[in-house]
Amino acid sequence: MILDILVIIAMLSGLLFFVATTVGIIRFPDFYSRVHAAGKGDTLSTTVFLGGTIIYLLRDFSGDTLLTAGKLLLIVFYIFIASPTATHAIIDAGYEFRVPYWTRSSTHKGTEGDEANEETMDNGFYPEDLKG
Amino acid sequence: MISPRAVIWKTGCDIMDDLFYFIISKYNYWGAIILLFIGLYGMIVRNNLMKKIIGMVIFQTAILLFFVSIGVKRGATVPIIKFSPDKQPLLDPAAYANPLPHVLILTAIVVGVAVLGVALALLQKIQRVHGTIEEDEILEDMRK
Amino acid sequence: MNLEPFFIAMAVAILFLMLCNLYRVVAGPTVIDRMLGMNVIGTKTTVLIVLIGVIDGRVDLFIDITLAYALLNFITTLAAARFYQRLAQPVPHEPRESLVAPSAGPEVEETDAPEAAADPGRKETP
Amino acid sequence: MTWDASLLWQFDILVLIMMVICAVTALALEGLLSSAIVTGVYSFLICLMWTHMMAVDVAFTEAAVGAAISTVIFLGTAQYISRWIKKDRSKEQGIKQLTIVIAVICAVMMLNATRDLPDWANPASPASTHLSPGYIEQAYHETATPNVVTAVLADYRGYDTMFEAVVVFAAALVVMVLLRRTSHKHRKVLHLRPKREGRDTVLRGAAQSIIPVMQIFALYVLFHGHYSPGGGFQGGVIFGASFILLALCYNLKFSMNRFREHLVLWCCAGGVLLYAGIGAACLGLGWNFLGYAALADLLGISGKMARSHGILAVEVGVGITVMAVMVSLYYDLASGGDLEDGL
Repeated sequence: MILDILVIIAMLSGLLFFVATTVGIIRFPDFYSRVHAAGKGDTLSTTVFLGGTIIYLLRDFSGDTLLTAGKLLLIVFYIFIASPTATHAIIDAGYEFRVPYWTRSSTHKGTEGDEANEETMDNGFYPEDLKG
Repeated sequence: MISPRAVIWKTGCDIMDDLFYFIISKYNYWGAIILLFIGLYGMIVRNNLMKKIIGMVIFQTAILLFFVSIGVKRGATVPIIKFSPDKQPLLDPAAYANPLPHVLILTAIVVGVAVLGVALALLQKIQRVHGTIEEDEILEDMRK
Repeated sequence: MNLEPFFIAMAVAILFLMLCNLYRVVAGPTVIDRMLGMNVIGTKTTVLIVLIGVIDGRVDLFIDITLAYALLNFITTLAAARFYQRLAQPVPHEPRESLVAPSAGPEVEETDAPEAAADPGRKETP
Repeated sequence: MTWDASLLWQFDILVLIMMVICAVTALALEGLLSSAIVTGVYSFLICLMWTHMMAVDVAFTEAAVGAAISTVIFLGTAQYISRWIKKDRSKEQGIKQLTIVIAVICAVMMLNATRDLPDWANPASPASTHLSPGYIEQAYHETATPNVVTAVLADYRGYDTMFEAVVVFAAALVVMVLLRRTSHKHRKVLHLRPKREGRDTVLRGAAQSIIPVMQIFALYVLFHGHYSPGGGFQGGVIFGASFILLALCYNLKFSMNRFREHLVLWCCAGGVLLYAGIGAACLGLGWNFLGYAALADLLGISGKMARSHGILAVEVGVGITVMAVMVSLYYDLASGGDLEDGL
C-alpha cells in the first residue's frame, strides 16, 4: 500500500516535470532557453518515472523482478549519461552557428508580449542556413 | 409503456454504439491507407528526388503497418511462450499474437533500409553526374 | 491496489505531451529546434515503451527495446549535431579543385588528418 | 454489439494522428534536413505503434534500423546534395497535381473496401486461425525455442531469411559499386566542409562509456534471441551502430582503423557463407537444406536441441552480415565513396 502510494507520487512528479519540459519547449523564446528546458527537465523526469516503475516491479519481490529492476537501473544510468550529452551536442552545434539569442532590446516590440517577439524572430531573424 | 423520448434516446445510443464499434474496429486500416496515399502522392508529385525517397519510406511503412495490423489479437500478449510456475509451457494460441506477420515484417524492415541505402547512393551519383537532384533539371540536362 | 488504470492514464497523458512537443518539430523555426524536439520525443518514447510493458504485465521483454532505444536515440541526435557543427565551418575556397588535387589550401588539413586521427589525444591539446 | 476496450484505442488513435502529421510535414517542408529529421520522428512513432501491437521483435528492429541507421545515412547523404528544394515549379506541375484526384479516388475506394476486412484485433480473423496457431503450438516442442518469432524466422522460414541476408549483402555491394571509382573530372559535388576541431571531450568521454556496453548488449541481444525479443538482425544492427558512434565521436579514419574495410567485406560475405554452409552441411548429412535436425548426431544431442543450436548458428551468420552491411553503408554514404572524411 505504501509502495503503491510511492509509485503514484513518483510517476505524478515525473509527469509534472514532463509538463514543465513541454511548456518550456513550446513557450520559451529562443533556442538556448529551449535546450535548457529540455536538457534538465527531460533527464530528471525520465529518471523519476523509471524509478517509480522500479518500485512497482519490486512490490512482488523475486529473482526475476530483481533482474528486471537491475536492467531498468542500467537504462536510467545510460539515459543519465546519454541525454545530457546529446543536449550538449545540440547546443554546441547551435553555438557554432552563432544562433542569435533573445534579449528584450534586440527584438524589442512591446513591453511584455513574447508572441510579438517570437514573430520578429521568425522573419529573417535566423540565418537562412539554419532553416533548411 | 416507454415514452417516445426514451425510444429516441435508446435508438440514438444504439447508433452511436454501432458507429463507435465501427470506428474502433477499422481505424487502424484507415490510418495505414491514409499514410499509403500520402506516401504515393509524395512520390509522384514532389519534384525533388530526396522527397521522393522520403515518400517511398512512408509508403513502405504504411504497407508494413497494414500487415502487422492483421496479426493483432485482442487480449493477446507478445508471441514468446510463457511458462507456468512448474515450468510447463502454456501453448494456447489465443493468448499470443500472430507471429507470422512479425517474421515477414522484421525481414522487410532490414531489406527496407538496404533499399534506402541503394536509393541514397543513386542520389549521390545523380548529384555528381548532373549537378542537381531536381527531376525537371535532370531531364533537361539529359536532353542536352 | 490495482494500478493499471493509473498507468493507462499516465501513458495517454505522456502521449498528449508528445503531441505538444510535435509542435516544435513541425513548426520549429530552425533545424536545431527540430533536433531538440526529436530528442525529447525519443526520451518520452522510452518511458512509454516501459509503461506499455508494465500494462501488459511482461516488462522483462520490453526492457531490451528500451535500452536499445535510449542508446540509438543518442546516436541519431549526435549525428544531426555533428552535421550542423560541420555546416557552420567556413566554405573552402575552390571546392572542385580541392577534391581533385591535394594542393589547395583547405586540403592541407585533410591530408594530415589521418595520422592525427590515429592519435585522438593529440588534437585535444590546445 | 459489444466492444472490448482491452486494447487501448485512444493510444493508437493519438499515435496514428501524430504519424499522419509527421508524414505530411516531412513531405511539405522545404529544407531537406528538416524532412530527414521529421522522418526520424516518424520512425519513433511507428516503433511505439508496433510495441503496442505486441510485435516486440518488429519494434526492436525498427528502433535499431529505422530510428538510427536510416536517419544517419540520410544525414550522411545530405552533405553531398543541395539542401533546399527548388521553389519555382516547372510546367508539368499542373498535370502532376491531377495525381491528387486519382490518389483521393483510390483512397476512398480502399477505405470503402475496409468494410470487408475482419475487425481489427479480432481473434477469430482468418489470418489468425489457419496457419499461425500451428506455429504457436508446435514451435516450442519442435525447436525448444520459446520465442516463436525467432523459431519461425530461422527454422520454418529459413530459406526466406537466407535470401533476405543475400539481398542485404547485395545492397552493400551495389552501394560500393555505385559510389567508388567515379572519374573525378565530372564531379559537381558540394565540397565537404572541414571538420570542426577540438571541444569534443564530452562526446568522447560519453562514447567511451557507452560503446563497450553497446557492444556487450548487442551480443546479449544476439545470443538471447531464443528467450527474449532480439536475434541476428537486431544484434547486428546495434553492433554496427557502435562503430557508427565511434566514427561520429572521433572521425571516420579512427573508426576505420578499428574495423578495416577489407574486414568489413569479409564479414559481409562470411555471414552469408556461414548461413549457407550450415544449410549445405545439413544437405550433406542426408537431410533437407537447412534441416538442422541433421546436426543431432554430429553434436551428440537430441533433434530438438539440434534445431535450437542450428537456429543460433544461423542467427550468428545473419548478425555478422547485417553488422558489416550497416557499417559498410555508413562508410560509403557518409564519405561519398572516397572513405576520406565522414559525418
